[in-house]
Amino acid sequence: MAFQAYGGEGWLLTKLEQLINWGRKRSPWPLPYGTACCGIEMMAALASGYDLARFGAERPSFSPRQADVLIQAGTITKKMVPIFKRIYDQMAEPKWVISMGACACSGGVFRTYSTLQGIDLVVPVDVYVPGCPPRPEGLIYALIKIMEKIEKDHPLRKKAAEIGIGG
Amino acid sequence: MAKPVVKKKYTLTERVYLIEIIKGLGLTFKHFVFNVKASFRPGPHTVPTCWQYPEDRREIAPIFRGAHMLMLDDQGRIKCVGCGMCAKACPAQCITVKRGKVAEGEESKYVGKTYPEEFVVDLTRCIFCGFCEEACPKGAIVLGPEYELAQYTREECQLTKEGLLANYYKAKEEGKLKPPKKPVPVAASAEPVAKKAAAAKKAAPKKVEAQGAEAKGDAKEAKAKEAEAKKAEKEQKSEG
Amino acid sequence: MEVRRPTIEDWDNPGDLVTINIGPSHPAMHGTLRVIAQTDGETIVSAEPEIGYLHRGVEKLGEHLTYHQFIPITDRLNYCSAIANNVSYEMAVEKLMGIKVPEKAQVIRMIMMELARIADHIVCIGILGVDLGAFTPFFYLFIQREEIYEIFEWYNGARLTNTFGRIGGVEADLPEDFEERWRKLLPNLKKAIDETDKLLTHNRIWMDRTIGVTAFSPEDALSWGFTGPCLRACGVKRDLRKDEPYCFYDQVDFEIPVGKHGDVFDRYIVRMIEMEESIKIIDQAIKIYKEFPPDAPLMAKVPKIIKPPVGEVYSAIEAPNGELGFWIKSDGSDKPYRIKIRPPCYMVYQAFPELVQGEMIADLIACLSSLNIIAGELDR
Amino acid sequence: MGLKEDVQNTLGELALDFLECQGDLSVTVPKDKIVEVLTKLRDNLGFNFLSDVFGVDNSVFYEKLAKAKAKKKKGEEDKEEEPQGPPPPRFEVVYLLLSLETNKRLAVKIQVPEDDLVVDSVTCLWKAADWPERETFDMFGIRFKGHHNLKRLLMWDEFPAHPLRKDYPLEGQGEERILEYND
Repeated sequence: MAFQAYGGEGWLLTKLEQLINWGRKRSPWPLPYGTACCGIEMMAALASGYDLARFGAERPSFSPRQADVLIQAGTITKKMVPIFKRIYDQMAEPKWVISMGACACSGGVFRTYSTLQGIDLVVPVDVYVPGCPPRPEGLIYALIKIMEKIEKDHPLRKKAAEIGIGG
Repeated sequence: MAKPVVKKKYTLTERVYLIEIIKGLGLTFKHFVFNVKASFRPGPHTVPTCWQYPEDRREIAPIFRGAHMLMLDDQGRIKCVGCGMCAKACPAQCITVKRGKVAEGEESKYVGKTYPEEFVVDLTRCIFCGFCEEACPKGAIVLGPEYELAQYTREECQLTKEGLLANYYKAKEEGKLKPPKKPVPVAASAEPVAKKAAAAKKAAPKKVEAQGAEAKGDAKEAKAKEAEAKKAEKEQKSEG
Repeated sequence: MEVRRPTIEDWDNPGDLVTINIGPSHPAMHGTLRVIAQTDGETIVSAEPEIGYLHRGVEKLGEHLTYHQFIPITDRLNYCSAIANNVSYEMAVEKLMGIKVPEKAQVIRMIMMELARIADHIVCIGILGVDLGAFTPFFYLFIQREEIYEIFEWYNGARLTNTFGRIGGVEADLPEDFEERWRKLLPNLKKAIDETDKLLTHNRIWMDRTIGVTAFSPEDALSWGFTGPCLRACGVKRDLRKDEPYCFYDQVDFEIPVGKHGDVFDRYIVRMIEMEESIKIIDQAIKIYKEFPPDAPLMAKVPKIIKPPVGEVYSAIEAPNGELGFWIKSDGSDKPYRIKIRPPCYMVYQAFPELVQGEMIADLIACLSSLNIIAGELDR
Repeated sequence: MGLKEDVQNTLGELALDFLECQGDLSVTVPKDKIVEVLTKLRDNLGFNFLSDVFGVDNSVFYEKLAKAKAKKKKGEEDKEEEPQGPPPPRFEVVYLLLSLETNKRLAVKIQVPEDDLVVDSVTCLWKAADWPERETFDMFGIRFKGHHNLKRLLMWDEFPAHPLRKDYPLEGQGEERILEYND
């Protein structure tokens, strides 16, 4: 394979990774999982006015299997945890998670018996968006951050390490 | 069980169906033409097209409640004295303040004799209600205009003293510091509810029906009510 | 006819009927609602809603926060119209303490509440359209909703969860450019409502999908505890703004729209007319507002630490969804002993099995959207 | 004639206690007679709309009151010995009624002792009592006899406690829902 021949840092590999990242970066299809107040602001971000589609989030994918970015907007209660975990597990790799709003980030003001104190206890979170709820701009900024993160990713090298070649 | 409904008869245009559809399509087409025209209009984009966020930011209210900042007075001294009133008032308990005594030789940095040795705002918990701002006796903590708060880790969302001050410098540089809040006028005396209800009943005249007469009627109402309220007050005073 | 309610165990032994599970993660179930329905072909034989997926323990939290600190929590009940929740709670505490709210503050509350009502109905109608396949009104209406949120933002700095008002009054006067903004918004808002009306009301597809769907009789509705637009759609003329007037609602002139059958179409029409009535109310309220001098009091004299006397009161207002009430029991300390919230959605949604029985699966979605179930106040 | 007299006349001996607070009237009635009382109020006084049903845990209420009293009295001489009756029942179930004709509201309360947590269901009078009664069961553990579907409403079925009781901590006792699911 190419990365072995070029010592893992070769021109072809880098260009190929850049190409993949470019493709992924320009089409982060979101799974809008709005459960509470933040869902309303997320709708505002998706609707006319802010239009998240300008960033390639063209198609809000309500099926987890076709989504790349899980936008968790709103509280996850303990009753909801299995369902939420299941949705995350159903998403195909590569996947990213935006935790939007105070409730999703840490439970927020609801330090109670029924609220999950942050979705990062259950799934890995890539970007935290504080705010209760954040402005639509805040969510768009988070999506831009996700795009920056994708740009710095090394998908081929990761894959190689996974299957045990190239190191 | 749901109730059966006898459907009303559709009118001809409704029955033909195409006419209404064409009307609707015409309406959307009108919007389309309007939007295309508007996008050629010079100047910043306004409502017909979307706000092009990262490049062209929407104007936010000067009193917008964004990330916190620690205020400095005009001599560059930190206003906060670390009393912890904000932490007490916070419904989400997201503020941690540790009070410290100002060391000798550092008096020029702080307004009071004590200062916040540690000041952490957990932005992931914060609900931006603005109660800390209201509770602060010195006007030291203020919710600023910053709304781009997304971070990669939860630790980065902890706003420390340095972050709070950085927010202040940034807001000051951009000229986005909040205008001083006007004090809210408070009623002079607490009146019992029963009296108020009686007075309101007396004062409330019959509903104004005609559209044109509304303005006049309302004016009269208000005047009558004021007079009534004054009377009630006087009565109360004389009683007391 | 007594029908056995389906449970999730019916998955394993279905019999002739098919048990399907809709939600809680389903685009039409608004995030956190879940319905387990037993169907015979396309027809729903019985349905059982399962709630609690957004139960955040608000009532328990209320017992651990002070009276003042609970105001932002009420924002998060019905987040589409947070202001109505705030005012309802504040009025309950004021009643408990016997505080008289200055009249100017009441007018400001009234204006803001009606704006919130319009915003709430916009969300409801927009989503109803989206769920039934009519996407365009959603976009046209949401632009106007943004403008309403802008008014809120320029009033006290937040768009959605406003934390409006304080116990004993309001925290600020209306901004100077408020009326200018309202006048600027008004023609656009009216136009958007008109356009929605043009696009939907006489559209044959819309009519076929809404008229006669999940109709309800007024007797049933009252027995189930319906309030608000859903009750008015059934033909009962009940509105707390007229029946138990608060603020200045007895001095403004407005109509209460009433439906006939209580079906999805009637609920939609009632909400559409209510938006127009709200515009009327705001116009009149601004006139009343202008009569007050600029330095008229906005806050009653309230002690800094709120400690109501021992007692218990119930106070309700007409929120956009219906009667929103707070029952507060005080033990004389600075924290409420018990807060019970009476959310309007809760009562409406429990009639859901009876509403959708015998209808098609597609009608279930239409019914759900038209009831405007907000999970935040449903589960608290 | 006021509402209190009306209620007194209609209920007679069934009205045990009245409480008036800022114009809100509430009446305490015997626990076993709740269906009878509500039927009477509905048919004779026109309280034809059930707003809400909910429970209250009074376990620390009287303690707090006594404490506040003691604090006030501290400055004075020695405390007076108050007559020690049997401790008041722990729970309370409140029914909020409304008359659609006269727009009057009335709260009907019953006392539920901790060792007998069974109350007659009023779903036969108003269907609206369905979920509120389930919620009261969920949150306080009060059972409603005659309810057709009495199971947990807001918490999941295996939840071990009744969260709105006063002895349950706000942040819970570490209950978690099991994450496993079978695909």
